[in-house]
Amino acid sequence: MYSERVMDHFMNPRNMGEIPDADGVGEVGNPACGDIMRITLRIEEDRIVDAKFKTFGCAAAIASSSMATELIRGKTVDEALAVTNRAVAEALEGLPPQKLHCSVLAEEGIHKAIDDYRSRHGAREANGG
Amino acid sequence: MYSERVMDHFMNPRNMGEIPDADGVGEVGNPACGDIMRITLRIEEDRIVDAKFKTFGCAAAIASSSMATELIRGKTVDEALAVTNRAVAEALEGLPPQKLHCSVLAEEGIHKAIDDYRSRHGAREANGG
Amino acid sequence: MNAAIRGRSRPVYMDHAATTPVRPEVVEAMLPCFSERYGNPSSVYALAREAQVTLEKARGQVAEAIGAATEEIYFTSGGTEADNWAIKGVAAANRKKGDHIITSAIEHHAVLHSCRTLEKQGYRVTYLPVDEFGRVEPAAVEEAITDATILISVMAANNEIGTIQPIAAIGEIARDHGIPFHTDAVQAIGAIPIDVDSMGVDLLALSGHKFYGPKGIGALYIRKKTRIGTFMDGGAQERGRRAGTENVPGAVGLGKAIELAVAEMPENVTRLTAMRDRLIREILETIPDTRLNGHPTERLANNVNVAFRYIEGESILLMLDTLGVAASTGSACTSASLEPSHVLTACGLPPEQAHGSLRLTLGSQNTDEDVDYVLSVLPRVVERLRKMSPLNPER
Amino acid sequence: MNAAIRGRSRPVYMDHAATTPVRPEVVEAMLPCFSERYGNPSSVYALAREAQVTLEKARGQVAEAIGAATEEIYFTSGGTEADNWAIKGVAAANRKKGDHIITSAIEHHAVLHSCRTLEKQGYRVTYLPVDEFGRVEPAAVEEAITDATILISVMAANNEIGTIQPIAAIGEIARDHGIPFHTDAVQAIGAIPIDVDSMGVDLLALSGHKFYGPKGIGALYIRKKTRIGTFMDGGAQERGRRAGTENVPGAVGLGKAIELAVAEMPENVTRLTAMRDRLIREILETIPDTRLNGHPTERLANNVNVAFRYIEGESILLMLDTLGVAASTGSACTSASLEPSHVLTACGLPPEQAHGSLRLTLGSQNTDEDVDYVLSVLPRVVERLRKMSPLNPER
Ligand SMILES: Cc1ncc(COP(=O)(O)O)c(C=O)c1O
Ligand SMILES: Cc1ncc(COP(=O)(O)O)c(C=O)c1O
Repeated sequence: MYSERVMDHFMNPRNMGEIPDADGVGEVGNPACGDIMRITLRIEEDRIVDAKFKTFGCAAAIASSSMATELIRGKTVDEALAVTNRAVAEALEGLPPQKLHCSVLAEEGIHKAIDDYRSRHGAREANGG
Repeated sequence: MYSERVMDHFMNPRNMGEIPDADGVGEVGNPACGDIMRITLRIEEDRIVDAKFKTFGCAAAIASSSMATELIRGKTVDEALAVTNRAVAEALEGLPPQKLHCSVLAEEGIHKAIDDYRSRHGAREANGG
Repeated sequence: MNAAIRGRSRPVYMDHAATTPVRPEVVEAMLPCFSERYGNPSSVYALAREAQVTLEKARGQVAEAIGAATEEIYFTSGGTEADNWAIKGVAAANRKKGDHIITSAIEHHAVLHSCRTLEKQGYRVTYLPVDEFGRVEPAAVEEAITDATILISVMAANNEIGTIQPIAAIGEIARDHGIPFHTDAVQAIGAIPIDVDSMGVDLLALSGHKFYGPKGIGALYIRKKTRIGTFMDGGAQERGRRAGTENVPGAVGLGKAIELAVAEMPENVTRLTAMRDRLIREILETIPDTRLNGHPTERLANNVNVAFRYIEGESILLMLDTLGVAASTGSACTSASLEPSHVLTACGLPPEQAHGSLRLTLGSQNTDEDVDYVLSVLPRVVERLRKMSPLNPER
Repeated sequence: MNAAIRGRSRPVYMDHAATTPVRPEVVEAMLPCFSERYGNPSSVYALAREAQVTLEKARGQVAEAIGAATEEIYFTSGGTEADNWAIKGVAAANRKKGDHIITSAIEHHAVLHSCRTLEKQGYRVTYLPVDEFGRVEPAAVEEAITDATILISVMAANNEIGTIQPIAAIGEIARDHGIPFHTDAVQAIGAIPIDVDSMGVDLLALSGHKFYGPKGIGALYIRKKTRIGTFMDGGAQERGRRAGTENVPGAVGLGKAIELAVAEMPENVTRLTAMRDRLIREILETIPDTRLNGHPTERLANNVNVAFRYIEGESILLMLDTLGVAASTGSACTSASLEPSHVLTACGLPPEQAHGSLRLTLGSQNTDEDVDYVLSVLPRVVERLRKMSPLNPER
């Protein structure tokens, strides 16, 4: 059912946890669907220096969160926004069709966290300007 | 499917054949249904001294004809008329439900042959009288 | 964590409600039917008559196990076909009498989806609610009956939560109203005593692979004089009611398996109940924020179903799997689906708890050591997943 | 007469169109699936994934044998279910488009009775006639098409008389008109080359026990994008299209059997054709008032079907049986019925000749000695029964 890579990221998740006082926070998903992801980002000079996740969901959801945070660490915010759900699924060596939505959720979580950062950051800039 | 008695009368039919110049002949059945019986009787002083059959049909039809002719041989015509399809089926140690009509056919064949004998006999009596 | 598995020689299979291994005695009984006694029972020669006798013997074994007459048993390809046939067949044959069916919200999909198909054809279906333990209230069945009701279908025992239904009480109501009563007894055979007469059942579905018989064979009991149409059209097999060359090896396996299952039921139930109760007790004691799904006492002897808050079922299963434990979350059939279990939802669980449930179903090969092992690894699995969960209040 | 049988060590089975013994290689392939690799493929743990892989391998073997893609194969409980599903499923899914179905008068009852059920629901069915050899005329198919036609169903080869139909020609017509085309290939697998693409087939039914595989398993091929409803409602097995716990051992047996059947087809056909032709030639030469039923050349390599005037089929069978020969008169399914074969009647035989037909279907274990033996006993059986017959002009 799952690739070895998915199983690896599920059993040994990278970046699991929550960044205190994060610069960007994104929570997506819905308990009714059985998936909730919470992405927290530390961003310095528009670069993602740390990314963590907490996920309620299936193995694919956990592995997608793990892989997505791996993929965006060290990237600029714009580069991170270019990481698609497809890139996440591919980096995981594929996901079963009925589990592709997990990679979509991971993409959404990152976008939401970056949006959060930008709205706060934009706000700060406006304040300082 | 069939009792041993049916198989015995099928494999070793009694009274198979046709009586030449029979006193009574009865043919019943229908090729569409897959059964035709022809019963021929030799009757002397209202007693069946010989009975033969020819049958196109399944094993149950052949066995029923064989048994029916056995049962009526030596009987008076009235006694023979009292031989029911049930008696034939019982003497055969039973027939499968979908084959009971074969014993009915045997009863009908005998009745028809006796009817034939009576109509001719009545006619002869009338002639002679 | 993976070290825990190394010392063990075999995995722990605790998903007997999904399927069971075929017993060796059953395989042995089936074997000669494949290559030696392979006749088609509907033919007329010796080889066929032999097959016919074999088939009828198996039919008698099934009948005996549920208190039916031999000629009331019809072989099917499994529980699903038996349910489809019972529901669609009774509906079609009674269309002129009425168009209303009563069932419960927690039936297996074989029943529920058959009902949905009938709804598309214009039938009306009442899906009775259940209480928090998953029980159907007999009085609710009676209230739902209308002049147009042509079938009542309530399962004998639920496959997910193991709740046993008050079948005899429902059967009495059905009989009083002259309405045919079907019960899906797929999970009940060999687990609780079944007697079609004392339970007032007119139709009953069962499936071989749930009691150590083969997959791909089941049966529908149809009480004499019950009006029911055909489902599988074709040849005149099964007294003209279920077409298709008879699966003789399957039927033989089913017959043997059900005979053994019923004979061994008392000792099995005692043994499994003890293991079940220990599992439930110790899980609830050692793992916080956990509840038992289903009925505390009116439940199948082999069924444990618990909801762990904050975590999701499939990830529990997969982690258990890496530790050698085979289990399930809800019914196996829906494991590919994203929706929370309709059974747990009907019992009132919020979706995230329904998603976080684990079913362990015990079987003949499970030992106290298996129970020990599950009890030793499960708390760690739950803890680990809870650490990852954004829903967990203890961050 | 019974002396003839004494010298023989084994009976002669010549009813392979009714059913075949399971090949030892097939039994061997199935065995581990019963008690060791017994997982439910729809579950998520290792044992289940293993079952899933096993199942998909079998699906691939079936697909390969008929030139289909793996995901176009759906396992069923046999040929009957595959036919029921194809016909009722396509009819239900296309009800809004039309209500007319075209089939032939000589289909198996699995097709014909499914059509009768649809007629009761308001569908209209054209039953195309056949010529004296049992062939459907492709032009007649085209003529029967109306704007309301939603399905054409013509069998690949007939089970009673062995006549092979011009499937590719009918497939082309169906494709030209954009109408789904189903073929019952239950008798054709392993007997004639089958390729769903070159034959223009959209749905195809097959059954394991006709080619040395197990009973109780079959498959329906469904071309991608074919509109078809479900037949068996329930769980999400078979990609949501056919519910019921998968019969893994059965599927494995089917896969292995079809692979072997197709691989060995060329040599089998050569061997069987020689035996068939000798049987036909010598029966017609040595027994007067006899005719061949079915097509002289467009016929299955294993099929002999002859009508003996003046005598009835069941009594031929029973007498042959006492001599150790297992044969059939028409299809096994109807052997309990009193009606003459609908196939022979459709070919124009008068009822008494239809009642007097014998089918011998050869198989892998038959030898030239078996043929010799049948040729030695059959004339005596016929003669004996003719002596008993009131229809026989030679009194
Ligand atoms: C309660 C219940 N009904 C019906 C079924 C369907 O049985 P099968 O999968 O053998 O067709 C199952 C099992 O899957 C079941 O647990
Ligand atoms: C042509 C044909 N179609 C369908 C069937 C039905 O197959 P099964 O009996 O395996 O369901 C048969 C055999 O019985 C057949 O010969």
